[in-house]
Amino acid sequence: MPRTPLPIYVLLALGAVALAVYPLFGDVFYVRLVAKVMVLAIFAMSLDLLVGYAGLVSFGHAAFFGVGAYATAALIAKAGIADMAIILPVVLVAAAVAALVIGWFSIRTSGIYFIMITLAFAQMLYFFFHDLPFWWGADGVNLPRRGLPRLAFGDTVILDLSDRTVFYYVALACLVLAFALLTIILRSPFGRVIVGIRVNENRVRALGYNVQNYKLVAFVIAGTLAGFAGFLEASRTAFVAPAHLSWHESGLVLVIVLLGGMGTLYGPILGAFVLVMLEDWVSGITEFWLLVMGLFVILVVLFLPNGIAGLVSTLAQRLRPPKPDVGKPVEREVEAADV
Amino acid sequence: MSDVILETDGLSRTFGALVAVDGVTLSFRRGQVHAIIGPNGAGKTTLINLLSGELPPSAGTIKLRGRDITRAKADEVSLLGVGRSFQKTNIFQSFTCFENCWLGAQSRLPTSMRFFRPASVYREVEARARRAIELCGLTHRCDTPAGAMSYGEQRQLEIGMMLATEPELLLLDEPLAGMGSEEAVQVVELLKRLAADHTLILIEHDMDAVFAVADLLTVMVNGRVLETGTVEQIRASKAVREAYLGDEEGGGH
Amino acid sequence: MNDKTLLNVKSTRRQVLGGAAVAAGVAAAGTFVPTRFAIGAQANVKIGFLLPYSGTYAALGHNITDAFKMRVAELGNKLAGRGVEYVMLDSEAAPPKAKDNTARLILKDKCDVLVGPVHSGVAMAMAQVARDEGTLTIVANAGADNITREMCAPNIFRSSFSNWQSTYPCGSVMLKDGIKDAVTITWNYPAGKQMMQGFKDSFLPGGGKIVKEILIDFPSVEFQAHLTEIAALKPGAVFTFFAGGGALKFINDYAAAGLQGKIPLYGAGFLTDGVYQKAGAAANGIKTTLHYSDALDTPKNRAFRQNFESNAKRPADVYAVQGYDAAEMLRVGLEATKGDLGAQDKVVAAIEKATIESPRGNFTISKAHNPVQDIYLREIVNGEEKVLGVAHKALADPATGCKMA
Amino acid sequence: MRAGPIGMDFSYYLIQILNGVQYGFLLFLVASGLTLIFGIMGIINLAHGSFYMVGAYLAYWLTGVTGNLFYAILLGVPISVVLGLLIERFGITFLYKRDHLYQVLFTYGLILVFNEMRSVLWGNDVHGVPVPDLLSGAIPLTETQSYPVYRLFISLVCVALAACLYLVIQRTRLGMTIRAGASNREMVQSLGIDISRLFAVVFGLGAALAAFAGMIAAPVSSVYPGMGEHVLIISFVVVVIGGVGSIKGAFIGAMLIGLTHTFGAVFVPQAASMAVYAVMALVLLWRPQGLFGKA
Repeated sequence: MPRTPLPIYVLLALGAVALAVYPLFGDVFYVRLVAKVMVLAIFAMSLDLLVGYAGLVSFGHAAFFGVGAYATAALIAKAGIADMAIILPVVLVAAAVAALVIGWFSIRTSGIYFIMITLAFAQMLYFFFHDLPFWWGADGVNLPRRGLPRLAFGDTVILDLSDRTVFYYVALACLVLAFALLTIILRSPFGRVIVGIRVNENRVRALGYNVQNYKLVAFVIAGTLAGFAGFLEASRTAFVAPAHLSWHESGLVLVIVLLGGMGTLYGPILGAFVLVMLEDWVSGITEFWLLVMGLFVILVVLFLPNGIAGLVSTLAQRLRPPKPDVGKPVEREVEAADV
Repeated sequence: MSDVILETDGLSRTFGALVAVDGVTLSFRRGQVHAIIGPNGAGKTTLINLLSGELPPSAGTIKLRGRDITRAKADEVSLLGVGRSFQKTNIFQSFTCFENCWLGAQSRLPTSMRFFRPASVYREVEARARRAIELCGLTHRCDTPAGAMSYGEQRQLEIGMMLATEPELLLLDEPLAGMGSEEAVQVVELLKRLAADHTLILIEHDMDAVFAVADLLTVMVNGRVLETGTVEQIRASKAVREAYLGDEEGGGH
Repeated sequence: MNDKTLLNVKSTRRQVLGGAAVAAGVAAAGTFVPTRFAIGAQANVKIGFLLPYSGTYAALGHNITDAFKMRVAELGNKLAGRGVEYVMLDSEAAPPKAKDNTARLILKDKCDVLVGPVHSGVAMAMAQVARDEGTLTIVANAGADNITREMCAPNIFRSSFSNWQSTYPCGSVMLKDGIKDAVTITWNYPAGKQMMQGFKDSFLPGGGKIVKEILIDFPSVEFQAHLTEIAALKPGAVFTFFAGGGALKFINDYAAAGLQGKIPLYGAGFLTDGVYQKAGAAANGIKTTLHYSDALDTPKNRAFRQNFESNAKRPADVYAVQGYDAAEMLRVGLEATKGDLGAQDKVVAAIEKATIESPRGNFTISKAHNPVQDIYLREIVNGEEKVLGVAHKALADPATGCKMA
Repeated sequence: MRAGPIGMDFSYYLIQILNGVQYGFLLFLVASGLTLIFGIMGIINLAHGSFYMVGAYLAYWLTGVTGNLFYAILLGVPISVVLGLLIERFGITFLYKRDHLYQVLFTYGLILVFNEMRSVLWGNDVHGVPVPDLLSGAIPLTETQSYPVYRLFISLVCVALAACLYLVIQRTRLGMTIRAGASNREMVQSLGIDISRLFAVVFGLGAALAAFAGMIAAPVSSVYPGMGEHVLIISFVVVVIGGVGSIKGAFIGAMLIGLTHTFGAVFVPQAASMAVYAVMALVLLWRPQGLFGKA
């Protein structure tokens, strides 16, 4: 079972501290950008639970991100509700239900089929928000700054997400919490089963686990967390549009997971950081950002299949005395097709 | 003689035009070691896959302790106390030996849909996993990643993982496949130990091993049961000799 | 400001890659002068373009940019005595990116003025950030009614049109042509619906009847099924709004389905602008309304078109006019304060009072900061656009919900 | 307001059915290549839609150069095949042994590269491609209703192509190998067939079919950026409905989606795009592996 080595935790803790103090001296623009990275990192982490741990390559994960964002927007813009104590439960339930329904259809298939079906269902939800007049259409909706989610106790406002600094720290706290939550889940009995499923689904089934149920639950957990990330994104930009559910968004988050290193929870954080910074840098130099992005993705696939995290652990292994090969996380063990 | 634990009636499985298992009717008695032998392509592995729920049969029925499990899935069959090991080593290479068995042992929790307590607090699971490791003789390899163990040890772990699920009936698909003679001796010893308190259904090519442990033999050819009997009966059977053993013995056994 | 070098590279590279020779001198003069401190009236005015430079709308983005630069070049590459510097950011016509991109232009690139987007969704997101940050913004295309209605703000202007504005006169035109009932067909998205609303606001009160309103998924271009339906409904006319590729395909399909000449086709001007040349004979007979026409025969327009074409090596269009006028509006504002953008209220007041001399004809700015302009009726005759006249003189958007109006 | 198409006459429905079938045929050309590449090569190729786009742009460009769509197709198909073979040789080859995840991301990267190259080569404008004079008329059915000859031509060409494809797959040696490959990849590999050549042929064929669809559709769909992605996703739905690797399934799926889309647009315009996916969900409820997929 792949384990995160202690030094990595130390580095992560240092990273969290660095993020916590960054707004004190950082440039306003980059503070905003880091907030974006953190939201994206939570989103990518949720996908990593599927791709990197449960071995389910979902190409429609943006659907849940979008459901979370739209649920937030609907409460704010349609019902005038800004209370986080109401918005959050609604968002989480909406995303979970969407994930349950889509998961129920998709989980019964695997491989190429699973990829295509998740993509197709995400497209369906895309059109749901795009075409139905209730949802503001293609241009999306701007949320009033004053209506953004806040948490109040009586008349005292504790958290007001329309404040950029508050949002920054809320996002940071959520990132740390999401990381902790997924770490706990992966160490639980449930976590052990889904990790086993990725490595060798048939064997797990033969041991007496109802593989489908575990996959479905993993799918729902991941979808719910993605919905939560969507809530944060809607609060961050005060803007929601169908493009949040587009298949390019699903592709992008998959790129982040792969780039950072799937099967590690810190990988997606690294991936989000690198990709956003890369975009910021490249789009300042050339208008052909998408060409650079395309070539970059191809190169990562060919030369960095285990992502930055994989690169780090390879380097670490070179520095340490050789250890027995622990098997590549990339390849799946194939069941003998005996007759 | 003990009672019947597992029985099949007219069990068949086809792949397109190919009939891999053809009308197999067999019964397996509790406490016995029942070996299934036959030349390559006789349908032995397919038969095991049908019994373990890995594959749905095309026709026929399977009953476990008198209960129909023909349509049961692999996980359901496992939960009913049927363990199986695979011909091709089918362990979690990146897990340690202990973690492999842990996953087997954990399957006997009422549910593994537990999300917040670390797996390591489940003492009974740990105890079960350790028992299985001890039984298959890998205690010294407990924390070694499975992928780093020798081939023979991996084969033992294959069985250990199954034992961790505390099955009553074991379906063993060529446990000796690809082993050197010394390793094979160890596994034969293990099989003998297991035979003491388990029912074994065993596919094996190593005839010495089969004759050493099996109470009853079934010979399969072309998907069909040719004959079932004790070691002596099978050795004496003319039909078996012609179809199968003849070649082997002629080959220098 | 160590990203200065990046910006220089960008501007020059864009000139080369985009093949846009317009005001290459401007870019060079404007960007190679180091401007360490953008304080006071002496430093360069930094103008941020948030426009699509890739994807379907790229041509529009380039025309707006080049025409804007052309106007500045005509003024000696200076606005109210200050040098000019450009930052160009590809909006990718992607609304979700708009807020981050706008923030980037304001906070990172420290732009003094934003010149706004083609896409309405981008515009709405951009307008909100611009309003929060108080940066002077000129929307050079996006016609979303809301921008100069409920979302109107002192620092946000529009040099183009509102969707309502471009179709409102067409209802009366059709009634005058003796048409009593019509089918409307457009994409199911806000711009489409706003265009249809403008049309209905004049067609229905005048006694017209709408037989059916067809909305098509945006950006689907599968019109065949709907054309079949129109053929079966046999209305007196069809009123439509499509733009770009959708418009071209609609015109071609309309003719291919045998409807051309049988059921007259009317629309917002974007139906034929930049499209009729490619559609050939299929576009003949289409009547549209818009605040500009390529064929406007005024000295100002002729000079503008000639100048643009010799610079950019491609013909000018309505988008170029809007970019050109955005620069002109900025000039008017800046000259009122001798280039001091800090006195924003004076800049705004000057633009509000001005009469902008535009290739489209002179126009003024409403209280809600939308142009008050003539809307022309145009027709495609034998593959050429003809101006039939002014469909509505000095039309102002109703500006419903704008607190400044 | 008159309520929708109720009370429309026979010719109206005839035309709508023709519309749906014609759209279905185009989808079939794209989806059949996609399903073959899945089934035989085990590759999920997101860039397949890009061939459709490339085909359309080639049609636009070459029609401009040669003055006639037919010459454009004659020149354009070989160009697309060469492009397909190059991509197979220098890109897809690296993916055969890799997880689907890598295939998805690699070909996703390819889409971005294709789009930007298209932008550099042909710009971002939308272009029309003239219908050949020979086929530019319309067949009048009633006073106002008629059906364009060119659309009929598309359907006929697609029928001919589908028939050819059927004959090749059912009657030739190559077809036999393809069928065997689609049902059991490992077996073909073990039969000593030159697998890399088979893969190249299949990929080239898929590229040619998609590009041809783009070319023949260009006069009716016009040519615009992003046209490939729209077709790609709908073709995915077709493949999911038909079952991976099944040409027959792709055909039936394409017809189903073509008709659903057409009638959906007429009867439930607000939900037409969703209707297509709803049909997919229904089929999956009934058969999770698609209509003709392997269980």
